[in-house]
Amino acid sequence: MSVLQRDPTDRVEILDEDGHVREGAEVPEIGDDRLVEMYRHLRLARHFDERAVSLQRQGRMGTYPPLSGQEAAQVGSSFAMDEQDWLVPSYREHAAMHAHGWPLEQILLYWMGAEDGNVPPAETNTFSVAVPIATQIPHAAGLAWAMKLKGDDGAVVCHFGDGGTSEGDFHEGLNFAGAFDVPAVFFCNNNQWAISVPRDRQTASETLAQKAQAYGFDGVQVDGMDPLAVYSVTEEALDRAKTGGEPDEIGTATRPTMIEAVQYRFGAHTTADDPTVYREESEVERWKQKDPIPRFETFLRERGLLDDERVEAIGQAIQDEVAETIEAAEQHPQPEPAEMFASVYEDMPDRLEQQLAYLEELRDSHGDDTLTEE
Amino acid sequence: MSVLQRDPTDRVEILDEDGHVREGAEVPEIGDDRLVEMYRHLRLARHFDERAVSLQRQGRMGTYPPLSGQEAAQVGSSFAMDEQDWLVPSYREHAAMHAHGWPLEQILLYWMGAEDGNVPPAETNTFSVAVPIATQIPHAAGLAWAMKLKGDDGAVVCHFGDGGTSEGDFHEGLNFAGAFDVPAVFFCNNNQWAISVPRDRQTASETLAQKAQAYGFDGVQVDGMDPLAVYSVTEEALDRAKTGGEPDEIGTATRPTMIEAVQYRFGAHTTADDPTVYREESEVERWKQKDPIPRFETFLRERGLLDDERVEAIGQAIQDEVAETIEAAEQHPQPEPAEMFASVYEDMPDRLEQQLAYLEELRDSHGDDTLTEE
Amino acid sequence: MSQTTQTQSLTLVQAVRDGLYGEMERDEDVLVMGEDVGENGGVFRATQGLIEEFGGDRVIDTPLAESGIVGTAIGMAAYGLRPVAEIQFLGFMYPAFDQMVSHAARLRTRSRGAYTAPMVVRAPYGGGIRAPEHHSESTEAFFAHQPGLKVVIPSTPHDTKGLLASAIRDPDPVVFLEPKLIYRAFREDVPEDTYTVPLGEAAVRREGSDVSVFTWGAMTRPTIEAAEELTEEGIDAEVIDLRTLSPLDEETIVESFKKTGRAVVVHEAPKSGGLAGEITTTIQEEVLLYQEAPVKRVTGFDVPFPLYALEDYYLPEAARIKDGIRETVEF
Amino acid sequence: MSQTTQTQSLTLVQAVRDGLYGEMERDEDVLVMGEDVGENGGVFRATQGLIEEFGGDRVIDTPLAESGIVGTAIGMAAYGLRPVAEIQFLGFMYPAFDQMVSHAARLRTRSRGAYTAPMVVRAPYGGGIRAPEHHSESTEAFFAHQPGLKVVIPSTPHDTKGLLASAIRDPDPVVFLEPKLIYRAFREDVPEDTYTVPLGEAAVRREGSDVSVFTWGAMTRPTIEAAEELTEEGIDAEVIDLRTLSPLDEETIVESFKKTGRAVVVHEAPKSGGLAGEITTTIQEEVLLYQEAPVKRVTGFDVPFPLYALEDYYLPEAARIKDGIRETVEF
Ligand SMILES: Cc1ncc(C[n+]2csc(CCOP(=O)(O)OP(=O)(O)O)c2C)c(N)n1
Ligand SMILES: Cc1ncc(C[n+]2csc(CCOP(=O)(O)OP(=O)(O)O)c2C)c(N)n1
Ligand SMILES: [Mg+2]
Ligand SMILES: [Mg+2]
Repeated sequence: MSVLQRDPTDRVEILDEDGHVREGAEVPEIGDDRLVEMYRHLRLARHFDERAVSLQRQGRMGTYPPLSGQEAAQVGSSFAMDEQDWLVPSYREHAAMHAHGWPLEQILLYWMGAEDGNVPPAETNTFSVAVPIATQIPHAAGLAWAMKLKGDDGAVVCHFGDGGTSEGDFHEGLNFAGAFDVPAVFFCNNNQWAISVPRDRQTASETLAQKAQAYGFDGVQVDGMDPLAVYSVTEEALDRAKTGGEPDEIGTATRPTMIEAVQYRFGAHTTADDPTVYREESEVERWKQKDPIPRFETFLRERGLLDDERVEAIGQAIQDEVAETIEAAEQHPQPEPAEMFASVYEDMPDRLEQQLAYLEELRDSHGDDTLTEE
Repeated sequence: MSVLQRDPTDRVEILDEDGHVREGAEVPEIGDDRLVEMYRHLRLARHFDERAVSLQRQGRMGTYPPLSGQEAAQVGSSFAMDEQDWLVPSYREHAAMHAHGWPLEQILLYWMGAEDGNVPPAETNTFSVAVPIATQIPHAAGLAWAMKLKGDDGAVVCHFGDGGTSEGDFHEGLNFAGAFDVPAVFFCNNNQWAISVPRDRQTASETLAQKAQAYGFDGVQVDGMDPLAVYSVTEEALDRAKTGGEPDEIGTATRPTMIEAVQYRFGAHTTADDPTVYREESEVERWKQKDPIPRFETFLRERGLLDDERVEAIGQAIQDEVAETIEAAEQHPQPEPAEMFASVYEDMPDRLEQQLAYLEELRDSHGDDTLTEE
Repeated sequence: MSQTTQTQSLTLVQAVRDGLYGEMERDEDVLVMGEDVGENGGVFRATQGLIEEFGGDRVIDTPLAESGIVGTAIGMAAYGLRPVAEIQFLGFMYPAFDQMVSHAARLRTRSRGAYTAPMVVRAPYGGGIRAPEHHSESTEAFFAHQPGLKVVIPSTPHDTKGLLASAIRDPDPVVFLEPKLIYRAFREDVPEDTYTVPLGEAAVRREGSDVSVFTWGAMTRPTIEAAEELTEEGIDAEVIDLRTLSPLDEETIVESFKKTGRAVVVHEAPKSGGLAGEITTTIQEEVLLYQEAPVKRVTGFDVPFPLYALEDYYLPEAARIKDGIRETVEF
Repeated sequence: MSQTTQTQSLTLVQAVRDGLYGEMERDEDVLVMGEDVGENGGVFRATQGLIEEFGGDRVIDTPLAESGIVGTAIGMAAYGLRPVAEIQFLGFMYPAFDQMVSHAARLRTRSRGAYTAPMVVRAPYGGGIRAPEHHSESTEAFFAHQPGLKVVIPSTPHDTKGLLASAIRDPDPVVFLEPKLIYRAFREDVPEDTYTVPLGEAAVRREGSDVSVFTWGAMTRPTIEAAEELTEEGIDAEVIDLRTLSPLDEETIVESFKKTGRAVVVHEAPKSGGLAGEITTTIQEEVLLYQEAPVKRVTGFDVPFPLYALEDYYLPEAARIKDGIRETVEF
């Protein structure tokens, strides 16, 4: 049975809290190496996140939005994507971006305040970070629509949060997607909180998944802390995005889906946030029972794909990788002030040339230290 | 059984196309005089509309949005309102506004280009016309919320079109209404067209009513060309708005509803529009079978409340009323240029005083004819 | 600018249509989208017949949602299409304001050029046609203050086609505002082939030596009329149609002012915060020493655009412009 | 301005909170709404503790939807409440732009006063705190160009409380922008009782005779610093904090300029289309004959506000302001 054609309240789950496959659940077909690679990505994400938070605390990075607790949703969904599929992230999907090919170093650079972080290697098929909530959703609909119009293969996976569903751009983006039947998967990371606003104050609808019905396509809830369940629904949603609709004027049978991945943010909203002000530690503890990493580890150990030694080796490799990445990011040359001017337009207008010349004069006469002192 | 608790596709209908009460349908309890008064309002609206279109053609009025075909939705819903309820119109609800106490003369003045038309007699409890699509929906949610916060009785009925459901403000307004459980009825006039865009291209959802589910409250479809059915659902929705929810912190048991009144615009979108470019005359003819006026007339004749003589008398009275109204509107003094400046802020800033003085100087030196010549 | 001998006599709105047609024919990535642009051909007929020519995949009636229109257009543009989005009236652009300023304008900068938004957002603007509320806005200043956007306003059929072609071919997002008051006011010979009129270059509509009058769009005609009439009084005004409001053609502005030492700026938008301020300030920054009189602003008032019974009092017209020019010359 | 002897030493953001507290106590129709203003007390703690004092009906955590926030606030205000809506950062005001300019600003005019929108929309604005993209905007010019809105920016704790009280009591909609760079930069004695500082009046922060420097918000401090330092060079600059950007206090601007004949305008916003243009133009309209040098704009650049690694190069600071003043005095 399709995992998508069910009531939005009937959540798709594969692993139970202990990491055992639930009765009757169908484990998606994923090769052993890929399974272990997924695990590595989950661990990498967790470790990267911890290190990033600590960099921020040490003043080596600006405000940073942590993802711990949300690794399964991100890695599971990106693993279900093909290379030609496009990822449209919000700002917390470091693991989803990385799993789809975006270098970790770029992610650090971005949060270290340099636009260089948004210049991915070619063919990454990942859009840059979107900070204004839900604004990326119409972009995703437009990208998917363009793929369809150009007859390209592939689909778009667009991430946003539970809070994001309240914005007008969520509504307009999904409605366009439904009306033009574009190959898109709208992936809602319902991590229970929009900063301090809990999910049930965000909207009175019982699930977020059911909001898809307003746009004429299916919405499905999934255990967002179960990488296999996430993989499974995303894979099917992508398949439907590419082939599941009625053939229309343009000839392709595309069909969007919305996925509500139910999960939890273990940490603060960002490093500027103090969650103890608005939520109980006991709630966090309860959700930690669902931590994707031990659950998935148990599953892989039971499958004979992991043992203590492999786990240890992966942990070590990840530490090295992240340490090297941080070093590389920190050694990345500081952006030149001229960069501010160079990419406003393809051709720099006269007025910008004059302003750039003026800034260079200021730098000459006062020195960078004076200009940048607090 | 509640008319609201049903599947959004299960349309509430009372009169059949010929004006006979459908089998099993429950006619709402409305006194005989009120029923005839409803009929008078339907006829008045139709006649007013025809005259307004003709005024525009004669250059005596600017662009005007006709309502013919939509009288039942407007009159039926306003008749279900209590005096203390607030009406929040869009721009086509002349009949709804008038039935809730807004003078026809004001409506003419507005479309004749004078803000005076937006100055209603006190206690009309009707907001002024909103031209930007769907922007009035958050206002309505805010008004209803304020009524609840202030502990006032009453609820809000907010009108908008099928096209309006695509705007972000529809989504944000209804979501606020659901989240704060405000006493509001969202009344969608689905007249099948948003200018040239047909309902089924506007959104892929099967009904518009079902969009309410995204906000945690009920949506119901009604035959919008049947004044009794409209009255019935609006009455019940208003009742629920005022008393139907769970008591909450504020203590009042309020609950919103969305109504999709299925209807048809017989005429052009506005007097600037030519519908023959985008729709078939046969479609119009099909919908004219549902014209609310003959249907309701049949119903009233069968009830013994109307006969040829009464119908004739009502027609005559309406003609006189509209003629007098037009005369009054046309004799209303032209707005003074100073009015532009007087109501920008409560206290006129210096710069505006200077600008007003400058304009008065211009008028003195050049004369109004020069300043206003095309 | 390419040359051609074949011309046709077009109104400004026909030139919009002709410009769209030419670019759609030239480049199959160009598409038109918006409310009622298909079957209906646009509420002003600016896209009339395009759907028959190019089909529903390239002339797309969208749902009624401006942020959705601009937001999806950004996605399309980033993917390599060249969307030309129509917003039905400038007064209905604001729901899309966030997409315009936060994304269309910033995509290139944010990604150091990895992603771009080569797109045009067209909208009719301005007053004078007895339209309902919100249909007469002239708020080009909102967009001109946003780095990353270009803002273009034509005033003749010939320019319209050529500027629109430039806007569509431009690698960056362009807000293209069309003076609907003069959509059908007059005709001009317009080459049948495609051609471009460069962005960022003002046009001298009338040479003169006493005073420079800067304007654009629908105000160009009453300004020229005022200038012509003032010759009788021995005043020789230069009229410059800026055409691109961002980036401004400072060189032309400054050169003209150096010659005349006096200036008037005419626009429909409210005075405070309008672009007359920017132009005036640019003049005094660059060439204060040439200045012989205050730069005069002849503009709309600082009031919301009124319903139509009063709009003629709101809008600058030739008499007011003449007063402004006279005052400046006589200062 | 009412007098009181009891004062407390507050930061600017504490003064916001104190101002809200005082007005909520004074008038039970005043309520606070926005994202995270309740339990969390606002992301900058500007509403800290208010929910405990006044309850969830008057300190309302809303869904994440700015147009919904401003749009419902308009409905509430029209009904007789006095909503103070918080937009988390000015860069997130744009989704509500349509509600601001099409409705909050126009309700009174449209209805000739039958309906009004007495409301305040607060937002932290400006750069310099190493914040993510879109968190450093300074686009007061967008709002100042819209008739019907007032725009207020305080620069001291004392003014903050008093201006906020005036804004809340004002019968018309006020955009109240708070310089978050200096939210906690210093303290000032602030009366415990409520009091008002009138809207529309600039404050002379430093008297001087050689040149008038106009600024507001977070730029006030480096401007005063620059002025102080220049005394060593024998330059005596007057520093005027405009406080209200719409309507401008023309009288104070003009009087100061008459005295000095020279002016500099300092703001964070991009130069083109920024309010320095409006101020400069007002000066030359009113008092050109006093003018001895071009008015100098020391502003942000015409680029989208950069990510934080470059923000210090974007923002004007004392050295740049001093250059500008010197150049103007030496012209
Ligand atoms: C338009 C807009 N409004 C406000 C903000 C400030 N803000 C940043 S994140 C956030 C909460 C987002 O919650 P959610 O969508 O659930 O995503 P999450 O952060 O939980 O991943 C808010 C209000 C913003 N970035 N954009
Ligand atoms: C924000 C906005 N965008 C566009 C328009 C132009 N416009 C006026 S009416 C209309 C169609 C509205 O359709 P619908 O909501 O179905 O209402 P109807 O006119 O059919 O009553 C459009 C696009 C507008 N008034 N406001
Ligand atoms: Mg969340
Ligand atoms: Mg309609």
